[in-house]
Amino acid sequence: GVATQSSSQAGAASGQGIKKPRVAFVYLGPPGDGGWTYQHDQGRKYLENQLGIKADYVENVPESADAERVLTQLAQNHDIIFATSFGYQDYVYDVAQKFPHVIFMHCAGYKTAPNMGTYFGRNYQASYLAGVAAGKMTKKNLLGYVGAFPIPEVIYNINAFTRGAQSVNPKVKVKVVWSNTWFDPATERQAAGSLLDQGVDVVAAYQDSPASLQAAQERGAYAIGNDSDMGRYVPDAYITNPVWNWGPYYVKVVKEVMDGTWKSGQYLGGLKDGMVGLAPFGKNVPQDVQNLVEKDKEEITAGKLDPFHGPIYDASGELRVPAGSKLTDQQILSMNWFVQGVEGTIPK
Amino acid sequence: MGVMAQLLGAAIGEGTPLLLAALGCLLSERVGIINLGAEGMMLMGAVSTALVSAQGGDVWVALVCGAAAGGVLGVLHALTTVTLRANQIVSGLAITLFGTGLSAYLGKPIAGNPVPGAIPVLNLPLLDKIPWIGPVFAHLDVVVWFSVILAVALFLYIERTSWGLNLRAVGDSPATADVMGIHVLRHRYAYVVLGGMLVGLSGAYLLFSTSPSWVEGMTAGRGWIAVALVIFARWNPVRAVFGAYLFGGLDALGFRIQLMGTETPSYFLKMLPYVLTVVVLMILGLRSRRRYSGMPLSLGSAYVREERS
Amino acid sequence: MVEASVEMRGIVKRFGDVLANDGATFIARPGEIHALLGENGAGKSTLMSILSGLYRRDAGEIRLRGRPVQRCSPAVAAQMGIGMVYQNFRLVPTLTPVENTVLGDKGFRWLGPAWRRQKEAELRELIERFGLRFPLHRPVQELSLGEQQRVEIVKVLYRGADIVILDEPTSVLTPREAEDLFLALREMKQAGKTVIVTTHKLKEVMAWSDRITVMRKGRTIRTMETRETNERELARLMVGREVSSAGTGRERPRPGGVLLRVKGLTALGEQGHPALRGIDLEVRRGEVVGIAGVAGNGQRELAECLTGLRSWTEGTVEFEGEALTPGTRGFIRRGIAHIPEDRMKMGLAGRLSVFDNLLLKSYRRKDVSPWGLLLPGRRREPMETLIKKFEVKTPSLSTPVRQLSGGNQQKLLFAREVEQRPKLMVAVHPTQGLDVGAAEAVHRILLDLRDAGTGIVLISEDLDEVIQLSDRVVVISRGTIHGEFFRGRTDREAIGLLMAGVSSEEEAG
Amino acid sequence: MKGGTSQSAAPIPQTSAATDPTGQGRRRHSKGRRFRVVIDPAKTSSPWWIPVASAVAALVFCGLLIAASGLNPFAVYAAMFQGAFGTAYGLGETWVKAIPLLLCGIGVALAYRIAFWNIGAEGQFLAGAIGATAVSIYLPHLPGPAYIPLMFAAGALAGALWGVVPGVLRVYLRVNELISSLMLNYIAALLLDDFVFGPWKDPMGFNFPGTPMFTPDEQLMTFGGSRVHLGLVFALAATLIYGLVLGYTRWGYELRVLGASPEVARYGGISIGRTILVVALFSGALSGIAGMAEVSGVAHRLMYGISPGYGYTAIIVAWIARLHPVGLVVASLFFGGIIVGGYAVQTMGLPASMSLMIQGAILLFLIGGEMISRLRIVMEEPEGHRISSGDGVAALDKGGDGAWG
Ligand SMILES: Nc1ncnc2c1ncn2[C@@H]1O[C@H](COP(=O)(O)OP(=O)(O)OP(=O)(O)O)[C@@H](O)[C@H]1O
Ligand SMILES: Nc1ncnc2c1ncn2[C@@H]1O[C@H](COP(=O)(O)OP(=O)(O)OP(=O)(O)O)[C@@H](O)[C@H]1O
Ligand SMILES: [Mg+2]
Ligand SMILES: [Mg+2]
Repeated sequence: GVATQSSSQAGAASGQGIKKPRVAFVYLGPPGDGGWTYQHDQGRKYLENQLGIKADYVENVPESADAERVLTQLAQNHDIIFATSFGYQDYVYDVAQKFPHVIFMHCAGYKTAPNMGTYFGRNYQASYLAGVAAGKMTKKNLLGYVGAFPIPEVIYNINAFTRGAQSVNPKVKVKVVWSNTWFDPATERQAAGSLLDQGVDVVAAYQDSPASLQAAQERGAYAIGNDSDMGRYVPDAYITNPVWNWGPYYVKVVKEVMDGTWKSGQYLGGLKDGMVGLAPFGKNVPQDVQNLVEKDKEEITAGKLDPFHGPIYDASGELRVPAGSKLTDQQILSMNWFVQGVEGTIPK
Repeated sequence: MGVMAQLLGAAIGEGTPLLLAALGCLLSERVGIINLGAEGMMLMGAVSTALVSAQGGDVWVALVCGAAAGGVLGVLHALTTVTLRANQIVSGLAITLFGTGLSAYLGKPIAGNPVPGAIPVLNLPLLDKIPWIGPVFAHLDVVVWFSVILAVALFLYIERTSWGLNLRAVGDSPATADVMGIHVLRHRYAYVVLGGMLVGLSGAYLLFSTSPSWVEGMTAGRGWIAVALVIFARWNPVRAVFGAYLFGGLDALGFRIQLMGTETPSYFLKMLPYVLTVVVLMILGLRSRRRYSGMPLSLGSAYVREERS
Repeated sequence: MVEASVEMRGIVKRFGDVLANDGATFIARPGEIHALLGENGAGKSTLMSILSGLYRRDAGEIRLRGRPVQRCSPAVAAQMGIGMVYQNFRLVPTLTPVENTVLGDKGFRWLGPAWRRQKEAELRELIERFGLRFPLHRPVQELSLGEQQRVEIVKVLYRGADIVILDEPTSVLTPREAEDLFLALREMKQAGKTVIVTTHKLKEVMAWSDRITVMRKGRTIRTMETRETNERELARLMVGREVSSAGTGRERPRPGGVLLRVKGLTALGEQGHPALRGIDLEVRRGEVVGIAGVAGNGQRELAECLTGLRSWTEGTVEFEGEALTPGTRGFIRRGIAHIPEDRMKMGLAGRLSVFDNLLLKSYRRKDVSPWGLLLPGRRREPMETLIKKFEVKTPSLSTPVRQLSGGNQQKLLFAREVEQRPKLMVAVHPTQGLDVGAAEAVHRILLDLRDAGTGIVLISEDLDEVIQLSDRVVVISRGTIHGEFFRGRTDREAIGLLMAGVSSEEEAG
Repeated sequence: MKGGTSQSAAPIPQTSAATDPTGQGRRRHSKGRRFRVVIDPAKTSSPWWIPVASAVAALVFCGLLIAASGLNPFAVYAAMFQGAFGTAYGLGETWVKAIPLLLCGIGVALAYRIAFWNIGAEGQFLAGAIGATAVSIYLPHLPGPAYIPLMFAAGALAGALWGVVPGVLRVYLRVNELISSLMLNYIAALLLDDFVFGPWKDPMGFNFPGTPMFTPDEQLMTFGGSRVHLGLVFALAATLIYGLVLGYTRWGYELRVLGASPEVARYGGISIGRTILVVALFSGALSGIAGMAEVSGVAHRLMYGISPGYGYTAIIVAWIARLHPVGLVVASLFFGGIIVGGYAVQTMGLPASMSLMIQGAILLFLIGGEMISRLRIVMEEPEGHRISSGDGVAALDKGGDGAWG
């Protein structure tokens, strides 16, 4: 009954537009995680407000067989489905085959279909800027970075962060620890604590909880978060952090669907279109640092600066990117090495 | 601070919630009731604390409410296992499921909001002077001191006071306790609930000490580690202190090994507490058959007066 | 006339469907040793547990020193001066005697060295006064049963009981220990306490009590002065009719060749202590060998060794000329049957049906379970015949065994064991808890088995039973076998001496 | 003599009926009878409808919570039911969830039959999944049809290994299996993480913590366009075998005896240690097969978070089913339905946590109901009151009396 039911609907992917599309989001975590899912949920709310439509969501959907079912069930009575985690990719792809009239938007993936598009952002651009700020703020030239898992997404953000810091402070070093969890406040805090014990005076974290930032604040260090504006948790220590801003993009996609102009493709946002941004600076960040960051931001937006332009040496001193060239998107998305200045290990 | 001091500090930080939860489980196990509901109790403790804080509640009030929430689940556990004599394992699992679900449900409106307030740190003047480890002890928060003092106090209470004697009797031989005029059911209720409160407090403390906001599932399995810790400590509160810091220290050690640039055996380090617990049990098993392992003799079984065992 | 210190009237107590007390009346006075006499299951323990506040009576009236007591708990009873030593001791095994004694004391107290010294002094005083010796500092689980009992008594005295109840105190004691106990009891009586002792041993009752109340089937039959009665009358009152001896008139076949030969059997008991020390024993086909002795002298361990349940450290067990190794399976296969001491603990699984319980010894046989398949339908008919033959009263084959009465449970057990056509039968306390009718049936079954050529090891505390049934009686004491008495030449006196005398000799040494 | 002073002077609070000024003692009993609740030792199991009634009571309880959050509980339950059982697709999905629950459920039920408290089904499930995946990783060039049998064997074997450890520890070292099996759950989960984040990570997977996709040869066949896979046959076959073995074999009989009383089992010549080991082995193997079926039938790869706690839910399933084969099928479908339906009603605004809460509540109500059904109300006999009505001795009354004092 699945196929017939969907074919009886006005096909969203058929190019003829839908007045009131029914939208649904699939979340990996709870919207209250204060990080990744939280930002998507902000985007969903923005969408609801802007277009006056209702957007459903299903939370805590593991990247497993459950995802396929949730997607299938949503596809039966929705026109657009945003699947907001990389791990959903194969399930989205399969379900998209079965529901040709439903539009699927998959976050962070690379598989597409006529009714399935992908979207993601170059958040490393923002990480670069955060690195610039950190490089200026550190007194000991020692930064710490708590990474969730040694996967490219985290690695290229660490690298961009490092390059940003080095651009203003060549002596700076970045120490990395892996927490091996996306979300476990106590463990993240431990990880941050171990960095602080090593003497870092800025802690950045690519984690879903702000626990590492809090550890930094308590020890009198500066803190940089990720995903969503974490300044409210640590007003004193806060520098800034890369944030996702999905709302406008969601509005854009849904509008296209309403107009019947939506087309499958791979969208990669960035600072330029605002999908990626930098949260407002903390109160203790001096104006000159802010100005410096703003300047770099403009350059990146204008395409004059690329965080991964050559020459780039890796941590072992080998030249990875010669001067004058830069990494391709593909190379960035599969990055598994650290740039020079990062002290840490990537388990093989 | 030296490396050892740092490690010790980290171990204490990570170990304190474990210790509180383990002491809670220990109390209930010492009167014969296994508490596998610890994870649910911790989460309920944490969410209640977050809710009270969000309403503008004072830190202490919030902590007390967290403990109370754990206590309520303790009552539920006592009701099913003591009064209704249900299987203690199944009841514990049910409480964990229920507590996990309910905490997520109750916490939804405040999930991700910063929790105001922090637990005051005690800056103790003279301790600073102690070489090596002094700095660690000079700036610990109130709950850390409370948990250690509680552990010692519980040890003295259980081993050296008349009420503790009654507690031990209930755990080792409820039938005897009963004829000696000790109200078995009341004791079991009291200590299971008290234990639940400690577990709840541990969740509350975890919230304040490690996470700036409530998010569902934030205990990340620490309730279960506490269950293991009780066995590791062989039902002795003072040993639980060392066990808690050891378990906490292993976590901290993992990060330090990483930072030394060694290829991380992080998963194996994380396994260590569990492996160690099993090893301790094995060593206990290897020892002479008649030696007293410390396990309360009536653990896991209900008592009803007029029933023949 | 002294005013009664305890007055229980019309006491009714039900456990499920069992009417344990059925309007029992019991009156005791201060300054007397009052024996409560009755068969197993008569309801003595229940009645006393009601008095001590452990059980709640369903109906009836209790007065203490003339004052009515409505409902009661052990704590309140203790406050009112009632102390009871339970049949199954109530001691916390991990605590020392001192700690066990003070359990439940009111108030919060620090148990420091000063407290310990004081309590020890108090206990020592009691110990001296009543002559009840035991080590003060070792956990109770390391004490012998006799010592544990003395701890129990001191515990009661410590709490200031002036009504002291002892439930079957002598069943775990050697005659010598029992003697000491009664000296202590006499001491208490002289201190004006009411001492109540439950037992089913007529001799003790006659020797030590002042007055006797006889119970039968939950009712108290009569209370009388000890000097105005005799054993015969008591026996009659206890069992409800004249006691006859079954099988006495039967012709006895001559025993055949040696079936079982035990040499130098040495084994450890539950607590790791040597329980059997060099047992030598021979059983022939068609012979009943009775083993007499005071409980706790190795009977249980011997029975377990002879049925493969317990492994021995030294010695050999030869069956039909073949040396056996421990392990029940081999013993069962060779045709050794076992009536265990506690049928509901070991012999029968109360939760399982009559059918399943009947299968226990035969399910492994090829004809019962070909290729490992056990098809219940196939066994139904033979089982029903078996039940009929042994007159087991049960609603159906699928009734859980726990719902059968004690006598029927025992008959069921016998039915299963006899169905195996055993070559050797090890029967421990086979008539314990049975009424006279059922006991006679059991005796008949045993003698029938013997007539069919089965060798029988009969272990019983009931000397009369042993003498009546056995072709040969040996005495077990402290884990060794003493004496050998042939049928017709048994000498109660000598057996009694061996049961007691040897052990006291060893004690002295 | 200390402590001996109080007895004779012990006050026996006493008010006689004639002087009882309030007359309360009398009025309390004037109805002639009073009720008392006791646990009936003769009732050892409750009627079949108790689990059902308990589930209903739990649903009512959760319904109140749902109503408290502003939703119509009937609508929610209806949508839940519709999502789980109302469509062919939903029903299929419910079966997909029920397969691991059923297999693990039988595994633990088997262990619980002999009171071996294996709560390690989760770890055994994961071990099975790891074992099956190892075949795919380390034996890439086998002939196609060889894979499924090999993976099945490897999954079962790995699960059995994981399961037998607590058995060995229990039998030879008297280690409480409850604790050791629980610990092994965590060890298995961490081991799995280590594999999927480390050596087994799909090199082409953009570092997604999972192995490469299984080839079609390594995937269990599915039925009729649904996701219901061959694991269903494993599960139903296991249920059937479980039922038959328990009821109609020598070994099943031994389990029954051992479950009823270890003493009796020993007496009857049943080797307790060996039986525990064998049961632990099979118990683990069944959960291992569940793990194999899940990776090969549903996920088609080993990955982070492969089990949303099937092993723990299975304990509940086994308990609710009272270890009965048919009950196991029903209970696993029921819980599969709750999980599937739980997601289905989220779009109504119900949080995901509700499904956990319902599971917990059902279990709590169930264990409560189970025991309550064994209670019996006894009427105290009037003559007992004729006697006692005179003197309401308050102090004695509150002294506590048995379980209900
Ligand atoms: N707690 C109990 N639950 C159920 N039935 C019981 C309980 N206690 C005693 N009974 C039953 O009540 C009856 C009387 O038992 P009781 O123990 O009072 O007898 P007794 O005279 O002390 O026997 P014995 O000489 O064996 O000690 C028996 O049928 C027994 O099975
Ligand atoms: N534990 C029990 N659970 C359920 N019913 C029981 C239990 N014990 C006894 N009964 C019931 O009570 C009845 C009486 O049991 P009891 O053992 O007191 O019989 P009895 O009069 O001593 O008979 P016998 O002389 O055969 O021992 C039994 O027939 C049985 O139906
Ligand atoms: Mg008795
Ligand atoms: Mg009887």
